[in-house]
Formats: sequence, structure tokens, C-alpha cells
Amino acid sequence: QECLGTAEALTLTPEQVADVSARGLTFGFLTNNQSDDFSRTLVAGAEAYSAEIGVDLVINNADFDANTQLSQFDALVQRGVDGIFLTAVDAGSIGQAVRRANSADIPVFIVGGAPARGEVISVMNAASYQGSYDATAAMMEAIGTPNAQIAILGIPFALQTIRDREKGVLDAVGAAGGQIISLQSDFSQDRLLELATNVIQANPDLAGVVATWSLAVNAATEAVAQSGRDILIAGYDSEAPGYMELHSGDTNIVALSGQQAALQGRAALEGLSQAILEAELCEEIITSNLLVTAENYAEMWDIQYPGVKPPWEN
Amino acid sequence: MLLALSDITKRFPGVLALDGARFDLRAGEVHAFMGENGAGKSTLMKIASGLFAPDHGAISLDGEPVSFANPAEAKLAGIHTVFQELTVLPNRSVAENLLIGREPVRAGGLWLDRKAMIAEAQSILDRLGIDLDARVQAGGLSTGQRQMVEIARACAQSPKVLILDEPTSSLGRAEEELLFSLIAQLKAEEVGIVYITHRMSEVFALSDRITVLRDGRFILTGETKNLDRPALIRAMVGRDVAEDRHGLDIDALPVAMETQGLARDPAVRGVDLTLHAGEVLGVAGLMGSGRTELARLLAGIDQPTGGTMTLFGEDYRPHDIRAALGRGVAYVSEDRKGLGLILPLTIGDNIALPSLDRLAERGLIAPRRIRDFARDWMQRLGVKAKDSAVAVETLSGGNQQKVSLAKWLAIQPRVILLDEPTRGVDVGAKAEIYKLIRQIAADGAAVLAISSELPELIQISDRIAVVAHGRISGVVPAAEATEEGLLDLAFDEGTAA
Amino acid sequence: MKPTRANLADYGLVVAVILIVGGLMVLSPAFRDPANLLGIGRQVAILGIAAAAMTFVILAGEIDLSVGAVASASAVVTAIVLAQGWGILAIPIGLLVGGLFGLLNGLLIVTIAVPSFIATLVSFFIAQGVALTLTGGQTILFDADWFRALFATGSFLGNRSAFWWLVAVALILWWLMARTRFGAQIYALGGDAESASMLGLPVGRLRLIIFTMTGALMGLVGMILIARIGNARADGAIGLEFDAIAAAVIGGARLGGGYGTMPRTMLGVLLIGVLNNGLAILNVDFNTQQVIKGGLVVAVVLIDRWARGKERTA
Amino acid sequence: MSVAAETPSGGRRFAALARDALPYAGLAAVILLFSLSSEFFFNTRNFERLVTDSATLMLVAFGMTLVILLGEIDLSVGAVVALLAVILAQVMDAGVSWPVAVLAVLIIGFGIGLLNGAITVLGDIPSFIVTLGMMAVATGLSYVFTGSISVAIMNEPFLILFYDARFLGLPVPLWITGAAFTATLLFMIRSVPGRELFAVGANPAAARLSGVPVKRRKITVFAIMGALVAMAAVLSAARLGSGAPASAPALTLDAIAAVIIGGASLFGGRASLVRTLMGAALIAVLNNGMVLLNVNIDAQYIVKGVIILLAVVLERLASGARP
Ligand SMILES: Nc1ncnc2c1ncn2[C@@H]1O[C@H](COP(=O)(O)OP(=O)(O)OP(=O)(O)O)[C@@H](O)[C@H]1O
Ligand SMILES: Nc1ncnc2c1ncn2[C@@H]1O[C@H](COP(=O)(O)OP(=O)(O)OP(=O)(O)O)[C@@H](O)[C@H]1O
Ligand SMILES: [Mg+2]
Ligand SMILES: [Mg+2]
Repeated sequence: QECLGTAEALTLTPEQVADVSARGLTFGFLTNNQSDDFSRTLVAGAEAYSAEIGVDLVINNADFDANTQLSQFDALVQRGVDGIFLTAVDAGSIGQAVRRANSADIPVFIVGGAPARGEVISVMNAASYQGSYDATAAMMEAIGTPNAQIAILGIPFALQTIRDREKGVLDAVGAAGGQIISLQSDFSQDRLLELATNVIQANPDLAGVVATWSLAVNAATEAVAQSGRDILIAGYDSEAPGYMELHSGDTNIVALSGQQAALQGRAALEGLSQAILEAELCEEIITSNLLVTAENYAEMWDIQYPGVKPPWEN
Repeated sequence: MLLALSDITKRFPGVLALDGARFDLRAGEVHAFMGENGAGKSTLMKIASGLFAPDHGAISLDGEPVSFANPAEAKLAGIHTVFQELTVLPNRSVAENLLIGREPVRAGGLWLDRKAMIAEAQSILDRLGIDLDARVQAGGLSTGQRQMVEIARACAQSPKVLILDEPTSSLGRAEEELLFSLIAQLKAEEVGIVYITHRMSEVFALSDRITVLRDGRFILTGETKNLDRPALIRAMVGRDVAEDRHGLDIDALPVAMETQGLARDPAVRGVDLTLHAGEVLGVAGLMGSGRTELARLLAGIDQPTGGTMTLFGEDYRPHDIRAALGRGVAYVSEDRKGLGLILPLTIGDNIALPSLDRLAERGLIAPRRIRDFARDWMQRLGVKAKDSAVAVETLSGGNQQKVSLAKWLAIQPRVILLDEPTRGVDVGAKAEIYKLIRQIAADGAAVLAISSELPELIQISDRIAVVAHGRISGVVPAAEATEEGLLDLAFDEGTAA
Repeated sequence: MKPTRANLADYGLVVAVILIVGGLMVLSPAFRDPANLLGIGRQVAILGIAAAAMTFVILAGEIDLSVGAVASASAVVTAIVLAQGWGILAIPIGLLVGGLFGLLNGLLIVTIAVPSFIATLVSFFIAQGVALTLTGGQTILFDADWFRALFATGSFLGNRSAFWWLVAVALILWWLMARTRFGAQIYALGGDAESASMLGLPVGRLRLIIFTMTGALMGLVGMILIARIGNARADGAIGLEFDAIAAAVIGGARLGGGYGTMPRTMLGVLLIGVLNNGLAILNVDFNTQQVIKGGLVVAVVLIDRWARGKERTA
Repeated sequence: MSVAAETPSGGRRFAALARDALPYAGLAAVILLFSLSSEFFFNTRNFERLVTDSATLMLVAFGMTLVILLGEIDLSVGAVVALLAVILAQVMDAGVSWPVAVLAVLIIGFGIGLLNGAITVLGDIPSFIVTLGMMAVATGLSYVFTGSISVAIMNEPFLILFYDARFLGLPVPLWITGAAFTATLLFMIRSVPGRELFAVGANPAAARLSGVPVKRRKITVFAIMGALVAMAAVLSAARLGSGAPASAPALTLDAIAAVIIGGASLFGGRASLVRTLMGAALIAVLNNGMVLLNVNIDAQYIVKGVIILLAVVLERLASGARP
């Protein structure tokens, strides 16, 4: 093996941990927002691990503004941190700053696609395409009829992962002989609920909804429940509300694809540390997704949210 | 003593507005309160009305010491005020304006009784003889009409003390009469009335006692019957002021502006008028007779629906005010607060506004040029202020009026249309403004001056045109004019049809 | 001079809305389904209540940028209280949180004369910070069917309770605005604040009441928000302020104060609701929807303005 | 009332100068606070970066000052910056040389501003609605044009010129900001139309009666705003190295806030460019300082709110306004 290519491969040995601790490092950690579960779990994972390996974190979020993220990135370079990890608002718009980090010899590790210029040590991505394909395929199989009418509920966002998720859905639906009759998206959960309700209302033969991000999953679940119709749901992102649905035993959700955010948070620090220890990372590091269903949700929770009490135990 | 203000001091940033001033008021008297512009009259009365707190001094009502934290408290104590700056709300109907804060309600206060409100407001208007529909939006009223609404509002609340701060400054003769009979009535009801005005004739016709203030200091209080006009003026101004009449030979002067059948429905209904360069043509008329509307047509602000105009013999048909300005026609609005001045801006900016193009050198203006320019005009009109950087809204009413005049005189127009040019200006300053108006005319400009104050028109004009019902009911040489004769024409019914 | 009375031209906005509704009815059978038309009523509940409150604020010559954040903060607190099992107490607490933020706005504006734009921008930041701190970015789940039925999902007289809350609030605020002394004073205040205070109106107290009332109503909005979807998020109602201001201004409220009526604001709300619903049903994609909505809103206001003709301004 | 001090005027010298300097008080306090709390904050490199990074905000805030001075508002700026950056990137991607592309974007920006102004003025409807509509349209178009994928700018000379390059030792964006500031300031207080804006904003009816072509002035200001927005888009694109549809959602509110923090009235007639500069600097310093200080991300909002409040109150107290 020439390069480190999986989250597991990045794991630091005890000696390496000792080495890292001894250096007294500070890493900058930039998320594209801070009000979603993915970012928070990622940060929580990183924070937990940073304590373990004795590095300091400077954490910031960009509220989905590419200009803001660039400023924050520059401020980190200015502060002279030892490494920067970011979930990009727009990977295409961070390259200029990455170049400045390069010339300051600060390693950069990114989620969301390679920047247009500058060198990053690696791009970490969840298995967006595969995850959404798998969840959708599970739903198509549960529907079982050909020509099933499917609606997509998404987010109108310029992220590579979103496009990969949508492609996964299209391919899985196509493979099962279904047809997409509606594609609606929004940023707000309440608006998504409205959209889902409208789409269900307008299409009497709707058989399934694929929600491609967390709030869409919540909205689709609620809209289907309120309609009282027998519409099946597949989703990308498995979060507490989805888990609770699966836990309730009475749900239309067939499968959710869960990103391992906590794992990514930890891997982020490991990747930066490896780079500082002069290991070679592969160009892309993919973390696999979990396929969460009514059968396995309890196990999956523990993997996805290590150390967090499941909501059904409250 | 009903109301007594003693040893009142009030300082604004950079101005000592009141310096140990005093004032007392008996029940059932009309007490005229006089003084030059900026003497501090309004400020003192705002203190009595709870709008300002004095820096120093005491107020007593019925012998009891009082202090008002806000106008509501003063009102509760029975002190009602018609402020110099109109407080009529443009976005509300006349009825809502009249009854604000005490609207009739039903269902234990849970429901405004609109019908009752309109009925009550209408009955107030009718009782006071004010010809207004209570349902119209106040924003569309003329200044005079707004002033009547203001007066009606204060009178209708059975005041103990009624403070009238220049209530007649935009009233015509008929409304003035109305107000006087109202005052007589309130007087009989033992109401104490403070009457601030710059009109001498009113003071002597109306008041029982007179108090004079100068530069924020008390000068005198005396029985009206013991004072005469020159003495009063001397007390206010500190010197004598001359009064005279004019009467140029019109036929010798070139015609500056001429209108034929000029009309704009419904206010102006066919005006034939000739204005000569070098003369002052006074325009008299009752409130709402269409004088302002006429001036707005001449100034290009509104477009006529009929008739023709010429300017120095050439066709004159300004499609907007800029076109009129471009040809040397300027209009000084009667509505100083709304249309005349930009209150939050400085004196300098206000005066320079229409002259900016001339003040610019290669497209840029040096602030110093504006300053010097404004200072010059402030001096010429005697604007009382620290410097040209003072915001116009902090000036006394009369000084604001002077700024509004200066702004237009400064463009040196060929024709200047003055709408109530001395509204709220003190006698001393009035005399100066009269001189100034005569001077502009003597320098060759054509001056058209609308005024509701007949003595003023007689004093400044060469001829006086009277407007009634949107038409000219007569033109009289000023030398032969009498107030009675002018009023006759103003009431002329022949023009009504 | 004629008294001002509503004449045909005042209905330009009505005509424009009718045209759009008519157009959508022709284009889409699903849109003209009565169930869908009823659905629009509850879909605009949140926007409608916020716009009704905002109309009051604008009428008084002020602005409130904090409504979205305050509604989100109240929503989060209410959900936490519900999740703690405190039951009915959640309602007064939720209203209180909103009311307190409103009071803070009012106090900043009245006692230290901060312009309302700044005062409410400050509470916007504070409310957002509070909501984020309380949730830690997680979705707060709660289980209270009675609460959800009461504020959103329960059926009553053929529509859901969310719709009836909007009706109630709009009626009450209409009454306050158009049929009480308080309303008359607010019009006076907005028409000319200086004159209003010279007339002896309690200007400071009026402002305090307006902002506190708006805050408390945002508490209600927060509750409806979480009752609709069944969970609470720190960013639940972010951005609501702009939609609310837009609805009021489309309805003819004048920024600067003194003009605005409740029925016309509701027409503005209806316009936005109809466009959102109709374009989703026609499956127009998010970005094209933006373009169409932007253009149509301007066109509607132009038509309305044109119908009313030129007002005499000088 | 400090109204008079806000407006350009003839007779004032030292006192006025001192008063103009007072808004620095709030900013100075914040800078001091950050300098004391973070060793990374107070140094030339950070300040230089700060200035370069806030150039976009500055340019837009300058334009917004004029717009707000008129009692109008422009809600479309953030979306239009993004749209223009997208267009710029796509045009260069298609092989057009950068000077032509920049010129084209300046013209389009100017045109969009003109359109905002023309609809507002000629249609006699609130600019709030017009620019809200423009915001939605511009956002929609920038996503539609790009298919939601940001377009990388590979034109190195362009990137260097508008971001990294220096002239007489100072970065080019600083020169551009400085030039825009000087030009706007000159326009505002030394030109005829500029001075007339104060009158138009405070009392349009009276301004019209004073012979000010109110409509033309308003349209002009929106057009100037459009040009400044276009320049901001060029700098933003060079800085990001791309045309991205989501590049600047926070810009609009930040720019308006900068102007209002600078003491302007949202309802027109009062605004000061110098103070806007201070307001924008305050916002930029805050954002930068919080990263350097590593303030907790949730608490950041609260800290930001409180600091803005303190700065505004301090400034009002210092300039002798009502409490
Ligand atoms: N709000 C204010 N701020 C600053 N100065 C003020 C303010 N109000 C009044 N002044 C100043 O106080 C002085 C007295 O003004 P006041 O309005 O009382 O005069 P006045 O006697 O009513 O004059 P006029 O006959 O012109 O109405 C003037 O110099 C005026 O400029
Ligand atoms: N700004 C305005 N908006 C609407 N109507 C107006 C306005 N100004 C005047 N009018 C109306 O036009 C008619 C003529 O008023 P105008 O002001 O021309 O009369 P005037 O003789 O100048 O009286 P005044 O002494 O009140 O100024 C009146 O009925 C008045 O109500
Ligand atoms: Mg006075
Ligand atoms: Mg008149």
C-alpha cells in the first residue's frame, strides 16, 4: 500500500499519538454551518479525539457563506495553526486560500471535493452515491411494483455530495423501473414539510419519497404520516428523528443511509496528524455509510453516535 | 393666578433660549405673548405644556406647584396647546385627528365607534363653524385647514388653559374671525388663554394683557389698554419700525408674466392676471380660494387644465418646476415644514440647495463656498443662528421662514411667487422682509405675494388682486385699498358660478 | 374634497392575486383540488402570524429583524420543556421567552434610543446564540400529541388548528389595529412620531407594547412551528423576518410608518403562499421558482400601484 | 440631535472634525479588546489581510450608504455579487480575456442597478420589493447558469491582479477600495447631485420643489450601486478564485448593518460615508477577531450582538446624541 486510503488506515499508533501530543499542535476546524447534526457530530467526534491525542482545536462555522469561510480560513493561516480541516461551503471557492496555506506549509484536509487549486493532503467523502443508491434500492424493492412513481425531496445546494446523492437515487429508481415525477428542494424544514405535503396531495399514485438530506427526511416522514397514505420513504442522513421513527415500530421509512460523522471528525485529526508525521494520504478517502433499517437501528446508532445515549432511552 | 411660570431657564446646545423668563395667566383673560423670532415664546409655552423640562424655574397651576413629565400630564391638568409646528397627522382622517386619544368607544372600550367618532368630530367642526368634512384624510388639507383642525382639537377638550402659538399664521380673514369668536366664548367660560402672535392688530383687538420677551428674558407685562403699538414694538425690537405704502405706475413697467383663462379644476377656474417686472402684486383671498393652487400653476408644479401663460412675452408652459426655475420663476411655499425646507439639514444646505449648480466649479463644490454664500444670505435676512451649520429644525419658526425666503431669493429669480412670505415672522423682521421684497422688485424682478394678512398686503404691494372661488374678483391699487374693500371682493359671489 | 373611502382601484392587489390563482387553477388540476386550497391556509400560518405582527411594527415606523431567531429560540425552549415532561407549562414558557426578547427589543429602543434596526439585529444574534447553545445543533425531539394537535395538526371545522391560530391572530390584530384606541395611537405614532408625542401620546409605552407583543407572538409561531413537524431546531425559523416584511410591504405597508392594514397584509401572505404551493405542484425546480416568484411579486406590486393611480405627493 | 453634524455643511472645522472622529471610539474599543485578548490580532499582516478581505463588504457598503441616504434599500446586492461573479467566471472560462470580462460585468452590474432604480422610481413602488424580487431572480439565475456548480477561474493574471498584486507596496484591493471611497465621498459632499441626495432623502417633496430632479437622482444612485456591486463581484471572484452561486449570502445584511451602525437613518436623509467605513470595519474586525480568539461557535452570535450594541451605544454617547 502506497498511501493511506481509508479512515481505518489513518488510525494513529500509540507511539504516533505520543509523538503528536509532544508537539503541542493546534488545528483549525471549519464547518460550513453549525446548526445541523452532521456538523455537530463531526465536531463532537473531533473534540473528543483531540482531548485523547492532546491537540488544540480552533473551531468556526461559515453559515453557508463561501466568502465568510475564506476569511475564516485566512484568519487560521494568519494565526499559524498546524493544520486545517474544513467541510467546504464550496470546494471550488477555497482554492486561493489553500494556496496560501500551502505556502505557509499548513496541511489542509477537506470534505466536499478537491479545491480548484492548491494542494490538499486528501479529500474525505462519505459514500454519497452508494449510500443513497442502497437506501433507494431498498425502498424500490419494498414497493415492488414496476413504474412506481417516486418523488425526490432535496436541498438546492451547490455541493458535490448533493449531486452524488441525487444521482444515486436516479440510478436506483431507474434500475428498478420506477419513474421520478417530482424533484423539489428547500433549505427549511418547515418549507420542506409544505413541499412534501403538496407533492403528496398533487400525486394520488405516489408510491415513494426519497429524501436526500436530514431535514427532508423529517419533513417527508411527517408529511406521509399526516396524509395517512401508504407511501414508502428512503432517506439519506439518519438522525435522531429518523431513528425514533424506526424505533416506533410503525413507520413508512424503509431505509436511511447514515454518514459516519463522528468517525470523520476523528479521521480529520488523524489525517492531519499523519500528514505532519509525513505519511502519504491517498487523494480521496471514502468513509462508508451505514444502511439503517427497522431491524438494525439500535446497533447502527452506537456506531454512528459512539458514546451518545439513544433518544429512545430518554 | 391660574398659571404662573417663574424664573424659567432653558438651555439648548449652544443656545440659551430662556434666561429667567416669567409669565402669568389669569382665568378668563386673553394674554398676548409677544417677542421677536427666537425670543423664546414657543419654548416657554412648550415648558408649560410638558414638552420640555426647564433647566431651572417653577410652574404653578391654581397656586399649586406642578411639574409635567410629558404633554399627557399637562393635558390632564387642563392645559391644552396649539403648537406652532402643526401636529396634524397626515395619514389620519380629520375626525381621527380631532379625537385622538379620546375616540368614542363601545362595548366597554373594546370597540371604536367609528360612526360616533365621525358624528362627534363633524359636530365639533360644525359647532365651531369650520367647513370641513370630518372623513377626509388630513394629508390633503391646506395649511390653513390643518391649523383649524388643530384649533378645534384643543378647543373641544374644555381646556382650563389654552395656549395658542401663532394660531392665525396661515389663516385667512374669515377663519380669523371664527377663531376670535371662539376665543370670546372660551373667555366667558373663564378659560385662561395665552395668545402668541406677530400680528399687531390681533393683539390690540383681542388681548387683555401683554407680556413681552426679548432674547429669552422677561421685558414687561402690562394691561393692553395702557400700551400702544409703537411702545410695544419698541419693547420687542428695541427700536422703532416704519410702515408705509407703495404704488408704482404699472403702465410704465414691462409685463413679466401674463395668464389668460388659466385653470386647473377644481381650485383654479379661469384666471386672467398680468404681473409686471418691478412691481409687487399682492394676492388676497379667503382660505381655500385657490391662491396656492394658482401659484403652483405659475411655478410649473402642477399642470393647468386650461388657459395660456406667457413669460416676458414668450410662450410659457413649464412641464415641471425645473423648467420654471430654468426660466427664472421661483416659488416660496407656505408649507415651510412640509415643502419649503428640509428640516434635518443645515441652514447652509437649505439655502444653497437650489443654487448648487451655480456654486459648483468644474462640477465640484467647496464647502467654504456654501458657507460664505449662506452666511451672506443669513445676514441679509437677519437669520438668527450661531452659524450656517445649525440644523434648520432647531430654529424658531420665524427664523425658519427667513431661511426659506433666503433660499429662493438666492437664485435671483426674474419672477418670484411668495406664498405667505412672513408667516410667523416678528414685526421687526417683517419690516426687513418687506424692505427686501420691495428691493427685489426695485431691482427689476416681478413679485407675486400671497398673504392672508391684509395690512401686510396693503403695505408691500403696488396692486392687490383678490381671488374668490378660483377666479380674480378684482384688482385694486394698493394705495386705494382698504381691508373692508378687499374682504368684499374676497367674498364675491359673482365668481362662484 | 372627497372623503377617503375604499374604491375599486384599491383592489388592484386582489385582482392580481385572483389572476394568479386563476392561472394556477387552469394550469393544474391538483392545485384547484379543494383539499389543496384549504392546505394553503395552514401552510401560511407561520408566515401569516409573523407578517401580522410585522405589520404592527412597520405601522409604528419601526422594523424587527429578530422575529425568525426569536421564534426559533422560543421553539427550542418549548420543545425542551415538553421533552422534560412539564406538559402544559410549555405554553406560557414559550410565550414568555418570545415576550422577553420582544421586551429586550423595546427597552433598547425606548430607553437607550438605539434604532430598531440595530436593537433587533442584536436580539437576532442573541436569540440565535441562545438557540444554538441550548440545542448544541441537535434536533430536539418531544412527544406531546396534545400539543401538536392544539397548535398545528388537530382538525377543527374542516381545517387544521394551525390555520385557526392564524385566523385568530389576524382577527385580533386587525381588531387592535383598526378598532381600538391603541391601534389609532399606533397609526398616529407611525404617521409622525414627533407630533404624536406633542399630542401627549405615550410614545415609549406604545413602542414597548408593540415589540413585546411581537415577541410573544413569535413564541406562538415557535410553538406552531414545532407542532407542525414534531421537533425543534435552532434554525427553525431563520429568515422568517424577510418573508414577513415582504408580505406586509406587498400588502402596501410603508416602511417608515403610518400606512398598512391587516387585510392587505393577509393578501400579501396569500400571494406568497399561493406561489409557493402552485409552483411546487407544477414541479418547477427551486431555482426557477425563485426567478418566477421574484418577477411575479414585483409585477403584482406594480399592478397594484398602477391601479391605485398617482397620489398627490407635493 | 446630531443630525446637523451628519450632513455636509459649510461652517464647521475643528469641532466637526472631532465629532467625525468619535465613531472611531466603538471600533477602537473593539480593536483594543481583541489586541489585548489575542496575540495574533494586532499586526500588520493580519490588518492587511483584513482590509483585503473586507474590500467586497466595503464597496457594497459605500453604495448602500447612498441608497440608504435616499431612504431606499437594496436587498439584492449579495445575490447580484454572486450572479456577476458567476458570469465573470463563465465568460473567462469561455476564453474571453479578463479586461473584456471585467468590463462586461461592470456594465451588467450597472444595468442591474439601473433596472432596480428604474422600476422603483418609474413604477413608484418600494425599493424593498423591487430589490427583493431582484435578489430572488439573481439567486435563481446564478444557480440555473451554473447548474449549481461553482465555476473555477483559471485566469492567473486576473487572480493575481485583483487579489495578490501590490502597487506602491499596498494590495490592489486596498487601492480599489480607497479609490471607491474617495470617489463616493467626493460625489456625496462635493458634487451637486451628491449634496442634493441629502435633501431627497430627508424630504423628497421639498427637494422636488427646490428643483432637484428627484427621480433622476434616485435612478443614478441605484446605478452607482450597481457599478460598485459589480466591482465587488470582481474582487470577490478573484479572492475566491471562482464564480460561486452561494458566495455571499451574508453580504447584504452586513452592508446594511454597516451603514446603520454608522449612524444612518433607514428612513433617509442622514448617512455618513466615513461612519459607514467604521461600521464595515467593525463587522470585519469582529468576524476576524472571533476566529483568532477562538470564541465558542455558539457563543459567537451572542458576543457579536453584544459588541455591536456596545459599539453603537458608545458611539451615540460620544457624539452627544440623546442617551
Ligand atoms: N429643539 C431645539 N434645539 C435647539 N435649539 C432650540 C430648540 N428649540 C428652540 N431652540 C432655540 O431656542 C430659541 C428660542 O426659540 P423659540 O422657538 O422659543 O422662539 P419663539 O419666540 O417661539 O420664536 P418665533 O416667533 O420665531 O416662533 C431659538 O434661538 C431657537 O433656535
Ligand atoms: N396639498 C394639497 N393636497 C390636496 N388638496 C389641496 C392641497 N393644497 C390645497 N388643496 C386644496 O385645494 C383647494 C385650494 O386650496 P389653496 O391652498 O390653493 O387655497 P388658498 O387660497 O391658497 O388657501 P390657503 O390659505 O389655505 O392656502 C382647497 O380646497 C384645498 O383644500
Ligand atoms: Mg415660536
Ligand atoms: Mg395657500
